[in-house]
Amino acid sequence: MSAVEEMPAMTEARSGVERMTYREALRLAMREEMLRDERVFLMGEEVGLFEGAYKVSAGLLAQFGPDRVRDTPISEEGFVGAGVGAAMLGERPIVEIMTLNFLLVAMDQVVNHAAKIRAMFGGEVGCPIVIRTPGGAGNQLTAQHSQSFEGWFAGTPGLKVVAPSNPADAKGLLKAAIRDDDPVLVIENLPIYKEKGEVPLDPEFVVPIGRAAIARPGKDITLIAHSFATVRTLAVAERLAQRHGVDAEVVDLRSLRPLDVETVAQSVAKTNRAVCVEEGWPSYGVTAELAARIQSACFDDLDAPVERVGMAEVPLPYAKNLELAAMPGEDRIEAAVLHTLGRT
Amino acid sequence: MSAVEEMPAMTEARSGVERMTYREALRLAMREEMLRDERVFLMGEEVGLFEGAYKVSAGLLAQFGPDRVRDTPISEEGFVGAGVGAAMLGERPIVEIMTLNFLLVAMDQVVNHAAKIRAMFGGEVGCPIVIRTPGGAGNQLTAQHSQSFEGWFAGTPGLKVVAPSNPADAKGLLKAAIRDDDPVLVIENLPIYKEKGEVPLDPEFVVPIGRAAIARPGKDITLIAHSFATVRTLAVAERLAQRHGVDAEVVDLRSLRPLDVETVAQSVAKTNRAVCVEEGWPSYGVTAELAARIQSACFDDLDAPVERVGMAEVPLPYAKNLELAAMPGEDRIEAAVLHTLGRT
Amino acid sequence: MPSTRTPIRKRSASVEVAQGPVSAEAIASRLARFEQMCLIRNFEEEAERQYKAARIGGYCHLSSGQEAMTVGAVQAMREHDLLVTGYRCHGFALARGVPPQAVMAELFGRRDGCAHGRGGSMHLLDAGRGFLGGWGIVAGQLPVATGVALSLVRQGRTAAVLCELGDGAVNMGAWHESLNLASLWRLPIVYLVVNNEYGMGTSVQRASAEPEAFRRAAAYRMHGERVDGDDLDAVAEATQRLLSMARTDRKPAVLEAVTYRYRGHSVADAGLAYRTREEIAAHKEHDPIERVAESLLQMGAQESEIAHARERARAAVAEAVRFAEQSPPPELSALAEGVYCHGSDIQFARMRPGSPFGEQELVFDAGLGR
Amino acid sequence: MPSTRTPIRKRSASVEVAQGPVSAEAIASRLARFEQMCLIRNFEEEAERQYKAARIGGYCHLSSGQEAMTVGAVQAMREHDLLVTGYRCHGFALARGVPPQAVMAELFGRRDGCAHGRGGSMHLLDAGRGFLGGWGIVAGQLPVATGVALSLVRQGRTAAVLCELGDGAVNMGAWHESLNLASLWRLPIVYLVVNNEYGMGTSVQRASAEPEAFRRAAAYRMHGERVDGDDLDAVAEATQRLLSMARTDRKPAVLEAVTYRYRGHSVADAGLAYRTREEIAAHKEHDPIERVAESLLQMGAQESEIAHARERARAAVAEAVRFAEQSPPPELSALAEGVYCHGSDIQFARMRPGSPFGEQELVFDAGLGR
Ligand SMILES: Cc1ncc(C[n+]2csc(CCOP(=O)(O)OP(=O)(O)O)c2C)c(N)n1
Ligand SMILES: Cc1ncc(C[n+]2csc(CCOP(=O)(O)OP(=O)(O)O)c2C)c(N)n1
Ligand SMILES: [Mg+2]
Ligand SMILES: [Mg+2]
Repeated sequence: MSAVEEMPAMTEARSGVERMTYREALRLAMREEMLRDERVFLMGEEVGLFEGAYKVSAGLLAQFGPDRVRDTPISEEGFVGAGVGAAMLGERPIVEIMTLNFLLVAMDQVVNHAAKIRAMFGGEVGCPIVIRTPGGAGNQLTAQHSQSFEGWFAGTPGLKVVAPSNPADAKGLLKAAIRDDDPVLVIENLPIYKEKGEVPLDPEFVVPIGRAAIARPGKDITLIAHSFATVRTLAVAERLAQRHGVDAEVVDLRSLRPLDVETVAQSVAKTNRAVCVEEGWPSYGVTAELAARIQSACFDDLDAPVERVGMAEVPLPYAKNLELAAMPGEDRIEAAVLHTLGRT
Repeated sequence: MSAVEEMPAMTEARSGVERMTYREALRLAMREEMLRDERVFLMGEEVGLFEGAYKVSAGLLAQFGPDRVRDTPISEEGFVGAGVGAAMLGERPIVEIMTLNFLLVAMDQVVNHAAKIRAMFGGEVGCPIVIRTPGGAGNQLTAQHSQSFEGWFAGTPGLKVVAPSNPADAKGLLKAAIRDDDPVLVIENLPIYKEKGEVPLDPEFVVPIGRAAIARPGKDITLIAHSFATVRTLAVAERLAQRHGVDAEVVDLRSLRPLDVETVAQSVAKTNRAVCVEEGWPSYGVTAELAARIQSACFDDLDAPVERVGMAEVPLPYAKNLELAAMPGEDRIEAAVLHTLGRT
Repeated sequence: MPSTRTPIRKRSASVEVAQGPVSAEAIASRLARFEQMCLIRNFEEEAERQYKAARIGGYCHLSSGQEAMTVGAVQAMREHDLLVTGYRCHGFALARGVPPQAVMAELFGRRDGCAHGRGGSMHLLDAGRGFLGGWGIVAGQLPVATGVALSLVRQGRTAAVLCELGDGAVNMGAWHESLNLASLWRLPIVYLVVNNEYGMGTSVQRASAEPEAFRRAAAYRMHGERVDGDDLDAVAEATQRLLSMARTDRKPAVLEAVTYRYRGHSVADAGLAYRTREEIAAHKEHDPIERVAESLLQMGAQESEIAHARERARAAVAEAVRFAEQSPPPELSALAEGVYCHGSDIQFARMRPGSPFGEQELVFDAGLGR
Repeated sequence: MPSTRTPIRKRSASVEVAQGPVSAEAIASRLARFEQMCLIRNFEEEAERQYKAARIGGYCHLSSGQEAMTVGAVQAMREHDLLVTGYRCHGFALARGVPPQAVMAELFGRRDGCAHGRGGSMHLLDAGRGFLGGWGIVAGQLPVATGVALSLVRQGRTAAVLCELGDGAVNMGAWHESLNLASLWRLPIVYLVVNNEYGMGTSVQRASAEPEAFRRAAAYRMHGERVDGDDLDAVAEATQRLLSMARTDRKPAVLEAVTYRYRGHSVADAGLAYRTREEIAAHKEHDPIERVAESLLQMGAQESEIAHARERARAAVAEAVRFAEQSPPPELSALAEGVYCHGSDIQFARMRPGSPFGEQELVFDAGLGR
């Protein structure tokens, strides 16, 4: 593999951790997997020359060339489908969609094609595609650019869906997704791209799909979130400890399909209270599934109804004050926790 | 209006009820509204000359002509969007999508356009479009043609979503949808098209959007469903009464957005137990939202966890035996009810 | 190579045959094609009977009348070329060599079906024979096939993709995006537009602002041409030439084959609401199978050889039905098999019930949410 | 009318002016266009400053360099014609007569913005002036605009739609489906392809197998042509002619205007990763605004008149900023206002909290699910 020879540093066994951004961690995951496996290639709008609308793929075109870092026209349906076809033939395409909102024009290829292939053809052929795309809101991107549809995909049998909330998971889950033999949707997040954290350098480091993490252990209440909502929730947990003496446990789902119901239920069985948080609209969303699961699994353990916090159920408006009010900010999460604890 | 003059019978005030199929009730609703309001027109694949893939629009082309019953090429994204644009200019388009599965290629027009217009443009313009489409499974239509995505739309602010389970509601809700000033998705159902029921003939009969119905009163347990799941559930309720002496109350949601949480909660507060049923996959589906709402609204009333029954979480296989096993059949609903009642 | 205007159809009962003595091999090879065409026709007729006897369910789309196009195009494929089609795929599967038994068993929803009873009529597949499905969303197979062509390039294989679609599919956005990608990236793919004059009940004229679909190739600086789809040789020649261009020069192309479907859109459609009996009858007068039979006679084949070919085709279909009847239905306990790759049960272990690996409990012990 | 091959661009510093004495009205009218172009340029420059001062947020796409195309096309519209655009819409809104105050207030997210602070830079709208948005999904506005044209026909209005899109948008499926519908149904619409050579960082050549977008019209038997987008008169003439064909004969068309954007894709993009400073500088040498200024002088306008027009444009932008600053932000309590039509609160009454009409409680009293 010529790229390897050109970049000897990359092949040295690396270990330890390094502090880097979420975006850099994703890039590292792609670079490592592209070095490891020639079948892996990246395609999407502006991933090459422009180095990614959010610079996730910076440097990859220079390293791997235009066949493996492929700029596409603006035609999500076409190139997501092309990824599906390539995957059927044994390639390992990573398809970048500029933001989750644009996946709507390619829904049919994801839900009616990628997700169906293995089962519909009797297990005769698979579709190991990875679709990477940032969801989330903030920064006044307005109604058409601020959505979180991850629950739709997580409710689609045949797909796997992961949503890392920090740099280490970003690297580990993306690598697991690339190595997985099934279609995996990796939901990234715009506000987290710049966040920093320690990331293991071992090229064999992966985060298994289907396992939630206890992001913060605690005993008084369980807060369950994914992606940027985890970041918000962790901040709220600190606030709760400092201001209210509440010791909250935070479960970071990491995978939405499979959903790690066991870890959630074990936590709630211990704390007896739960608040679920998501960036998107709660009705028919991720927190709906969580609350439904928890009430079933922990019926006798719950001391209060499971609460849900999400985006106000409106197309996100532009004006900063409205946008802020609509988002599931720390104040709203905190209030929901205190309410669930009977503190209000 | 020339059509009126040609068909004087249609303008006579009609009253009473008539027994007809769900499909005929939908047709009657369209015919009445097209007579009432010149802005109403129908478009979609095969709605004219072919009289509808499922014959819902039979006779309408002959009555109203090709401008008001407009056959389209196979281009769902194009003609759903055309409906959106026409609605912005004050027309009342009814867009038929042959089955819900094909709406995936037009998701962007529904979710990112129709649903956003009023809010995104500050209330300056509306989008009174109706999108009619049958969902559901059965009859071995296989993985790409057997899906129920209604929860996705019901979770989208800006849309309204209704799903009638019987001929009277089919007429009344479709009429309400056509008269509504917002985009409304009317989810019909393949297996119900042929079902018969009494339908009010009064052209002013409408079923208000946002109101669930008590389809069968009862006191022992609440069963909540919509569309074809209601039909199944009503049959199970009879079975329960006969075989097990269980008096089940059946709530037919009718609207999914707005969701009539009050009616559901009042029923569960009375029966203390609930089973939610849907045709689609339960994870992240309609029953997730229901269970989440019920545990919150009826926390102190519940004597058992809310149960959910839906399609097995697989792309629906073709073979009849597998298909039947995967569907939320009466046996599975009955078993869930008995389990919730502690009878197993 | 510029697109050239060809007449919409040039049907004739008589077939031009190369002058001079015809070799025995040429006759044998043509007889084999003839037998394939008969096999497809018989298969479709049998499928309709079995459907009406409720042994086949779902949507069932027949291709009677389209046999010359089907066999001609597939005959032009090489071993390593790949085939992708829409839902009207029985004929393509058979032409590509998928055993009629495996196809019929699939239609019956049986374990020995080529998709093990999971796919049914619309979702046939035989990866080993280079047939990658059998897809049900109109034009949905186009981006997929385009991606298959992309991997051929990435893998350095000298092979091409033949992607079938209907005249109705050319109005979908997926057509546009796929053709643009194929041309921009110089992918080895031939889009075979089967123009059978209707998409369900809508004639080409009522659906396409440019009813000569092959002309749309020009919008991507791509070669396009039209061929009489009921002329076995013409289809074979054109497909062969365009596939070879695709394989060798990485030049994608559109080939429009004009043909006609005798039956309704699917078995459930009588097919008369939008066309007349006369129209159908007129087409049947120039039946593509009989055109080949006549040409065989002209080449010097014996009546008996032709009759035997017909007979073998009939026998193969009868045998397919016998085989399918005897194949068992899929095991109920395997409902969730093949939904995810091997090893995924570990990933889903903490989700059940309500995960595909909880389907056993879910379906048979009843009730999600326990 | 067949599509004719036009050179990719024909820029020149000197502008051909009709021979003979020029009327005062002609000069005045041209001065007004000039002022509009200056207004747009100044507005965009001010928007960039305000963005960097964090008074404008979100995505902000500027159209500096594209003023001749914008003003020329909109000037050709009649009062009852309708305009639909993508997200790069400040210039179109201004050219259509939306007051700069209302546009700037929208960018500031204020109550007096043309979308009352709900839409921002990408979603300007002024239905009263026939401007139906301001849309953010690439090519998503095409089907919508096509439907708007359909209603013009249904309502028997003699008017047409002008639908703007970018060179990158022509590769989306929505383009294909929209053009097919427009041609098939003979809708009064002109698709104005603003070819500014790039879609974000991707040049037309790297994105389109047919880089001359207007040629794609032929795939729908539709008229297409190309015009120098930096030539105010050429754009106005072509747009006027095509809109008139659309209005009177129901003939849709594609008009490709070749121009250049000076700034990056959005304010956040320096715009240099994919093109050189030299390329930009070369384009600036033939600035469309200065081309009009020169032509005005040639027509006999006074230097002072030109200077005054520039001055008025600057003043209008300054006034727009003052206005926007003073306009209050939307009321927080009105968060859910305008999401649904009047009367919907009754429909949603039994859903709250978690319905838009429960947003008051939800957001300010905190916590869904109580
Ligand atoms: C996106 C989508 N829309 C609608 C359908 C329903 N449908 C199935 S086949 C068909 C007609 C297709 O016609 P054509 O492409 O000409 O192929 P043919 O059936 O003639 O082989 C339609 C509308 C579908 N499967 N997918
Ligand atoms: C469906 C979709 N994909 C991607 C984007 C992100 N995006 C916004 S603008 C743009 C480039 C569009 O280029 P062009 O059509 O040439 O218009 P221009 O920006 O040059 O005016 C892209 C890729 C989007 N908004 N919608
Ligand atoms: Mg056809
Ligand atoms: Mg551009």
